Amino acid sequence: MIDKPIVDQLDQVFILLERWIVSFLPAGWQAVASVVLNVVAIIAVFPALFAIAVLLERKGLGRMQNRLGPNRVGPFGLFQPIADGLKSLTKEDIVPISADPVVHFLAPVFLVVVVFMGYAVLPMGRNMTLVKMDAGLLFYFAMGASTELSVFMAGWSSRNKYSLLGAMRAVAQMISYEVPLLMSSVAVVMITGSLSLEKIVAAQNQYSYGLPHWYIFTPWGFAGFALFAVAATAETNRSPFDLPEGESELVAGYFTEYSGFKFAEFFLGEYVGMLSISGLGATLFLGGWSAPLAILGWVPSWIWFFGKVMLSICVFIWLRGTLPRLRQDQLMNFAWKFVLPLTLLNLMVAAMWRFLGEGWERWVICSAVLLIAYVAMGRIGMRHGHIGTRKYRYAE
Amino acid sequence: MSIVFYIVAALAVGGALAAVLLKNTVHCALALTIAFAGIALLFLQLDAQFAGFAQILVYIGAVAILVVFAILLTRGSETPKDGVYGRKWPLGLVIAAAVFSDLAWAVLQSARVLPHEAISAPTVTVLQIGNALIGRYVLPLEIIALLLTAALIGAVIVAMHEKEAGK
Amino acid sequence: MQDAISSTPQLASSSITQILWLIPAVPILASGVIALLKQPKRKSAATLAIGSLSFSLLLSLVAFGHVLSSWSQHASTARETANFTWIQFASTNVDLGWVLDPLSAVMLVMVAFVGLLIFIYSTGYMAHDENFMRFFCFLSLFAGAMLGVVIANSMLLLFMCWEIVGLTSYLLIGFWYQKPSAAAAAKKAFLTTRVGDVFFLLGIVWLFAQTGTLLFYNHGAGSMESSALGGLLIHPAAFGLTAAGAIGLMIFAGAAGKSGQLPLHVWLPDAMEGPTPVSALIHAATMVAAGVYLIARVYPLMHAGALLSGSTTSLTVVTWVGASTAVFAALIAVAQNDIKRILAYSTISQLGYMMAGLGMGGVAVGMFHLITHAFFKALLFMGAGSVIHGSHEEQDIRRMGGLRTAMPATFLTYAIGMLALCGFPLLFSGFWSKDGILEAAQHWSVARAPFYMLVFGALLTAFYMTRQVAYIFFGHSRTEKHAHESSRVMTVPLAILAFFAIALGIIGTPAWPWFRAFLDGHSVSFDLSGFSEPGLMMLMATSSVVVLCGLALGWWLYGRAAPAPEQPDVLERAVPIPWSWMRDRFYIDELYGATVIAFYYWWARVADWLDRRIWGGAVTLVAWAFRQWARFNRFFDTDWVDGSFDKGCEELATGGGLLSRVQSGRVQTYLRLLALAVVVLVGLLIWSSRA
Amino acid sequence: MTPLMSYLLVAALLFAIGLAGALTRRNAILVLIGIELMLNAANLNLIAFWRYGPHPESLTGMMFAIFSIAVAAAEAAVGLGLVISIHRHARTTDLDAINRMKG
Repeated sequence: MIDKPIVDQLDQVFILLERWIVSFLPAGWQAVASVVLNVVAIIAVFPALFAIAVLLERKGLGRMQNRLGPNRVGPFGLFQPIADGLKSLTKEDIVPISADPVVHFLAPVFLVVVVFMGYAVLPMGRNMTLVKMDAGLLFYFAMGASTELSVFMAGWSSRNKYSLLGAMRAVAQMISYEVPLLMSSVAVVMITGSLSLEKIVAAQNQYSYGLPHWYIFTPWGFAGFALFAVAATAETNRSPFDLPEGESELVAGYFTEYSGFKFAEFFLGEYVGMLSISGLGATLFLGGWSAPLAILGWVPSWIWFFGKVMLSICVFIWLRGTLPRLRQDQLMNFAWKFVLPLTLLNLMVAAMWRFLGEGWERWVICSAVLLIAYVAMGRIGMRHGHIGTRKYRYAE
Repeated sequence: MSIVFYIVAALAVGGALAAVLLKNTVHCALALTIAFAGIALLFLQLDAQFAGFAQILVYIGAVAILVVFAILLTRGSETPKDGVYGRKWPLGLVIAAAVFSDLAWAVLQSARVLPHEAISAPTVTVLQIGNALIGRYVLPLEIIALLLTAALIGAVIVAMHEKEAGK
Repeated sequence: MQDAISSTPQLASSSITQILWLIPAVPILASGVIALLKQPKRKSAATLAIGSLSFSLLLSLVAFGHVLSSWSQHASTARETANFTWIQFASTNVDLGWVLDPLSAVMLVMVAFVGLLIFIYSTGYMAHDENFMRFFCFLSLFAGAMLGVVIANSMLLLFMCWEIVGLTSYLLIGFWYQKPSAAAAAKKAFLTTRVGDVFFLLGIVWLFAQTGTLLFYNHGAGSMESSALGGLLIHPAAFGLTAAGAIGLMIFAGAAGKSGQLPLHVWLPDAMEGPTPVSALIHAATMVAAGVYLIARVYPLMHAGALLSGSTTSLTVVTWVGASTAVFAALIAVAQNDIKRILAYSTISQLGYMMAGLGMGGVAVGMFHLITHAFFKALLFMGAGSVIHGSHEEQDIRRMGGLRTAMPATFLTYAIGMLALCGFPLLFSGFWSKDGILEAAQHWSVARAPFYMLVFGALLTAFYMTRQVAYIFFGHSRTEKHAHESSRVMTVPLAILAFFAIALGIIGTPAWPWFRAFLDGHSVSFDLSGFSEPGLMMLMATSSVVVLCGLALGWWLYGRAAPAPEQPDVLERAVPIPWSWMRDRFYIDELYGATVIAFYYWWARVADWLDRRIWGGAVTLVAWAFRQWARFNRFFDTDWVDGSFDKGCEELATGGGLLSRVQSGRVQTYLRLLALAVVVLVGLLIWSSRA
Repeated sequence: MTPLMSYLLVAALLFAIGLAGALTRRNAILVLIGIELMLNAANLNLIAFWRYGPHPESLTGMMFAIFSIAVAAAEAAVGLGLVISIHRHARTTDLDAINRMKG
């Protein structure tokens, strides 16, 4: 078996590195320095991931749509993100005259700031969280809630019908899906008994017969994760819910009037938001940095965290390639009449789960309740939806 | 007193002033969010973590958006032609000043009584708050639940489009 | 009517007493029916009236027969009464009842018989009058009432009928009400009799109060019976009179009023305005007789406690009044020119005689003269009626004359009547009845004066009757109107009455004093020794001489040299002053006019002044006071209460206005107020905690 | 100047600013904003007193603040709903014009 300390060292490599660097500085400055260092680390790592994600998305979509995707720049198109970045930096930054300059400028900045604030509490690895906060989840959601404001600022400041309309749609969508997002995570909090993400991961980091205690392997956990996933995609305006910047009718949604670097910032904000929400999803339901199998315990924890994040990014991309866009009212109905009730039900099931005690009964009951509710809500709730086969009308 | 307090206080007061004085209503709303953020920071500085985050989540997340929505719906964004301030605005100002002087006077007078040194920061965990909510403050909690649902339904009905109601 | 028959101790009440009440009831009923008949039923009205009176006459005769038979069997006063209680107050009973005794029997027959004759006479006399029906209605009502007075056993029933008699006399005197003089005369008659009746009523009430019963004879408990009289005697009344005496005088005042005695005689001469049958029936025979009958009926009361001299003060008063009336009336009669006025005054003087007879000689003497007078006075009146009728409604004797040949039958019966009235010796009833009175006057122990007054009266009576006959029948006619004899329906009753004027004297002669015995209830037998009473023959001689002198004087003055039509009267030329006094009735009317009437007017004015000034003033004063109070109330109510209330409301309204301005509807004003309030409160807090 | 007094002064200032906003601004929404500010000032006060109070472990101040935040949210929702309905009827949010509730 590999030596324990090496694994640990590998596991804690970043922390040790940071401590090593900070030790050079005089005592007074060390605290500040460590903080700055951490922040710098995050700001460096996640944009990189962003670049990879963008590349992955364009290559993946291409492959899905039976085409190659970018392969000109660098081997297999690997340097495409760098090219994009350079392109956005060099592009002219046009600001419409009628636009409100201050708000126009502030919108993307505010978005990026708020999104990055979210990473402060995510546990990327064993004791690799920037701020070990007791109400970490609450902080995360507080920051998450502010993004809508920046979207609105963008939409309104550009004094453009389409952008305003797009902003309104985006905000409405994000608000209506924020509630299920919170509610599904509340289930997890209820079971672990604490808002701090470290505790949640710790709770999932136990193994029985080699299988991890991830929440996803519990009925309410699985349902919760599914609903969380749906809410997350809606929250980041991705794939089936990407109505706001639906190219077909709203050009580019709320950031139509943006160009150049501000456009890049919005793009960055969006993808980083996606990464952070998937990170959260991983920590809440997929055990964060805990290994899938007991035996794989030696692998450093952060690898598992980033692996899960990239996995969910692939799922996002996969969703984008396959599912059609939902109409606004369908979207809203889906949120308020299907997802929210189910999450509330999930809360109840989690409560039952917690008080039924060990044994197979609770598995059966919980899963039964959830299945029945899902089928009933689906059939009854969606009956008027008649998403039938598409009928074409040819011009006579 | 620490520099941070002054900065944050300045942020909050500045935001509030901007929210009150600005011409454009949307700018006021945004200034308001800044003020909310300032106040949240003040909460955090007072080691009331949960309150601070709740403040951010509730106010910035919901109320600000709500205000903005209201502004857009009522076409408040166009600057009104006949001045932003109400008819008898100086009177309002005077009264506000009077109130402030009262409050300030009260605070200054009671200087002797107020504790000077900052007591050790109480470690407040969410668990404690949870227990308090369910234990000692279960009644307020239920009432708040009721209040929120009523407000939810009430707001919807009040703002419902006249056509459906008028039918 | 609860018919409690109570028989006198002497006789069980026979069937006749039971139905005695029918005698007055039938004529009254007849008058009712006549009143309801339609106008043109003249014949049926006459027959109905005469029929009803004849029925009453028949019944009276039966009753008379019954009394006669019971008198003859028991030789004591046969009295039967039928009494019943009309109204019952808490303790006292108001009893009514009727009595059948010799006195009432005689009167019943006399009234009914004379009434019937007059009814028959008046059918002829009133034939041309359009109010024929009304006349007979009143007449039968009068007859009924008169009969009622006669049979009454209770003072109340008597008084009631007495009043009805007074009413009918008013109605009949004022029969021709178109003539103002008739209406005035009727009123005069009514009022003067009322004066008398007031005293009469007071007497009744006093009697009732004292004796406790209204009935005269009620098995010993009646007011005229010894027990009640005893009680009355011991009660002293004013002026030394006993209660009995005082009551008696009061009742006599009523009688005087009705019978026209001295102070209250003024109405009788004026009553001649009525039609002659009325005068004949009412003012000769019956009504005026009612007064005398009343005194006869209450004689036991007046006679109660008679001292040794056999006369009480009340009877003395009656006598003096009667005697003075007799002389006074006779003097006036001498100077009258109206045929009926002379007869009226002669009636008054004869009534004076009756009163004097009652006062001195007792019931029998007075009643006998009443009966005889009724007959020949009725005869004289009806004779005068036929004379007036004959000479076409001419009443002034100076414009008549020589009717001896024109109306022989009337002349003959009138002459008989005149002689009976003067008391022509032996043959005529007047002589015997006047003689009884003079005899009683002679034996009257109290004083001699009345005897001489009555003798002088007899002289005057003879004188003025011969003057009247001379003027009417002797000499030559002084008018160009041609007189004609009346029809048989008028002359036959005259003849009948003439017969009785002569015949009635028989029952009262001293030889056979049947009438006195019948009334006093002791047996009688015919023996000439009656004349042999000391001084009787002397009395009869003197009265005859006096009468003959009167006749001679009269014939000497008027008979021989028929008085010229327009010249003044012979006597007037001889003694103008006393003549004018006598002609003007000794100015009694003017005297009354000056005193009573004047007083009355004065009193009316005073009352009017009082009424207008004092009571009126008081009322207006009270009204004024109330108005002030009302005005004060209004002032108090509106200005003060309402005023303050309204002002309060106004204050409220203005306050409300101010307050409403605060609710300006603008949210910010509310906020400002709120903030201001906070500031103020905090300020207060600070200020208060400053210490 | 004790820290508590400074917090209280800041809260008072915020409250006065909110009140001034509410009293002077013409637009209804800005009045609501003013009110929100006043509510926040109150919360700040609460937390300040809780923090510097005798025994902060009893959590009363903080709990109170949290409940007040919840209520304020509800109030904001209803208030804005009202403003929107008023706007629909009166076509304006100018408070001076809206005086239909005049007494």
